[in-house]
Amino acid sequence: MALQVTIEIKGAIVVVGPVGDVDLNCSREFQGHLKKVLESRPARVIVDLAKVPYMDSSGVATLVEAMQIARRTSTKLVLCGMQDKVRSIFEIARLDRVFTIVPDMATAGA
Amino acid sequence: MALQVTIEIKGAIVVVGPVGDVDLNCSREFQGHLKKVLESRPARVIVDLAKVPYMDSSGVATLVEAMQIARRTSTKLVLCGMQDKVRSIFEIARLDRVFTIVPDMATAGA
Amino acid sequence: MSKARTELDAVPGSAPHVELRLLSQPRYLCGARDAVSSIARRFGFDEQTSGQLALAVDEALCNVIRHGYQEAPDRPIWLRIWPLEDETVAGVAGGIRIVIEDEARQVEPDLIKSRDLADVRPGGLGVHIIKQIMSAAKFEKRSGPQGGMRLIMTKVLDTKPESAGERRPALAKTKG
Amino acid sequence: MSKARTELDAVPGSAPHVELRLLSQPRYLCGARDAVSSIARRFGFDEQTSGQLALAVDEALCNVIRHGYQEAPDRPIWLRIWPLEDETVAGVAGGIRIVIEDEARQVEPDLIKSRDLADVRPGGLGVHIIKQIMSAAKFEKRSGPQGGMRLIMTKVLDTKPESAGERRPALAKTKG
Ligand SMILES: Nc1ncnc2c1ncn2[C@@H]1O[C@H](COP(=O)(O)OP(=O)(O)O)[C@@H](O)[C@H]1O
Ligand SMILES: Nc1ncnc2c1ncn2[C@@H]1O[C@H](COP(=O)(O)OP(=O)(O)O)[C@@H](O)[C@H]1O
Repeated sequence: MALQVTIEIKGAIVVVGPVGDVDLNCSREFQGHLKKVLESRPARVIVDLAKVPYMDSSGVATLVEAMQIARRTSTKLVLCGMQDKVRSIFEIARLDRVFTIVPDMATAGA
Repeated sequence: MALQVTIEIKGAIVVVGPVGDVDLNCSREFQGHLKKVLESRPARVIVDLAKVPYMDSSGVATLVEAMQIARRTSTKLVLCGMQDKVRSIFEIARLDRVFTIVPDMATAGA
Repeated sequence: MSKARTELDAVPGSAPHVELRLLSQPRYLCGARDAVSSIARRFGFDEQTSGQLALAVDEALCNVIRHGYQEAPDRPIWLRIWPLEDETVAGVAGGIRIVIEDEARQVEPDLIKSRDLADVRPGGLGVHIIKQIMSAAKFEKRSGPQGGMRLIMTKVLDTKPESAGERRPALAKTKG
Repeated sequence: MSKARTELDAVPGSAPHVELRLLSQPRYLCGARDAVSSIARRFGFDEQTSGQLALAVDEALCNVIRHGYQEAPDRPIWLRIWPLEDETVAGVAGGIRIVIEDEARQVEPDLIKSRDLADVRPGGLGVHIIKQIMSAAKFEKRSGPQGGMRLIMTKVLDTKPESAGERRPALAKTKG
């Protein structure tokens, strides 16, 4: 099934906002969106997770890959609006300090 | 499992507030609470359903029984704060006009 | 075992996509409800309809627990789910088929019906709710040595929205 | 078939309270997750832990789909659930036991492990997540002609809250 993703371009900043559970059912689709956004080499990509109630490790893998691409192209990747349930998987995977995670869009520099 | 129910006595008005799904698993327990409240013959019983995300016909049956007892004892029974999912079962059962259903506690006369 | 079917109240010949077997205990109703509503969402139903499908399944399971098994807590209930896409149902684009079975004592399908809605009293609503929510719902006796009842429920995916009270005329004839 | 068991990673002798059989399709993950988390709530787990149990089950099912069945969409996966109350596990008041089985090709249980967490790269987290969340988790080969793997997971109900990082020392020895 299609994952709903909003993509908002604000100059050199792109905000990517998936809506719904990001699991194996749609992580490949999510990956496609992220890669396409990163290809345009924006200064900053903000992934707004406020509307993601659930994520499994396939979703996390997609974000790790995005981070690696972003590093190579000097794009700043920021995650924001993470719900507690989603934060929990980042903590278990000890990725909460590898990513730049901020509470909301304002702090993310949007 | 125990159903959480808050009971608040404001003079002749009693507010009964179940918390969680009201289904066959706990409708008998809910019935016990309602009967005990009605026994004291308050002028008005307000059942606050704001924290009930789901109800099945066993929960509805409990409320129908409470309404019948209330009529006999001249207690006014009012349902308030009903979520859309719960309202749907009252509509399907054509009970939405049998009960006094109001949007919130203020309208319920609390 | 033919793949093409035109009846909305038949059991598909293919294996169910999801099968849930649960003991006849009210504490497991929520697990069945939540599984059904999230699978219905994935089959393309909107949030409201998915919630109603969970309610119909809850009512059917409650009836098996109360009337079929007289509240014995250790009897099996099966719930099987198919997407409608697997079959060719005349004029239907998609939807969900849910079949519930038990090993309880058998009753005449014609006797399984709700009270008159105008006669307001506690209870007597479950079967009415099931029939209102579903596009088709049919009770039947299982054949075989274990006995038991079967309820075949189908909900078709509406391509155009319709008002809550209206029924699709094409489906009226398949309702039990 | 003895009722008393002291191992956290054994399959109970009694019939499961809930059994879910699903086809190996990612769209059914949500149904399994939602069933598990609402049953866990009814078994007395708090909301957060119930969500984590759903995550552990999701990760295990994803691995069966990806590694076991190489994404073939028509293979069976079984998920069986027991409350711990049915058995006597030494020093445990309650909890949930979840067993997942498949008919996929068998691999050595010792080879089923996640990457080193310090070596950050996409993937390689599922087994780590399962072991972190569960009190005990053990992979084994199924015996019998169909082959396949089995994952036995147990989570005990904590009576006193503990900090997220801490593990109960009594359980450490049963972890795989
Ligand atoms: N699974 C079932 N097995 C046997 N009888 C049933 C079953 N479901 C329903 N019935 C019969 O149909 C009647 C109507 O059911 P329902 O509309 O759910 O109302 P209620 O269960 O409150 O009586 C029941 O009283 C019962 O006699
Ligand atoms: N159900 C399974 N069947 C076969 N191999 C498995 C299974 N689950 C895990 N594995 C093996 O364990 C490894 C680690 O799994 P995991 O930690 O989930 O990371 P990933 O799946 O991203 O590789 C997998 O790469 C795979 O080799």
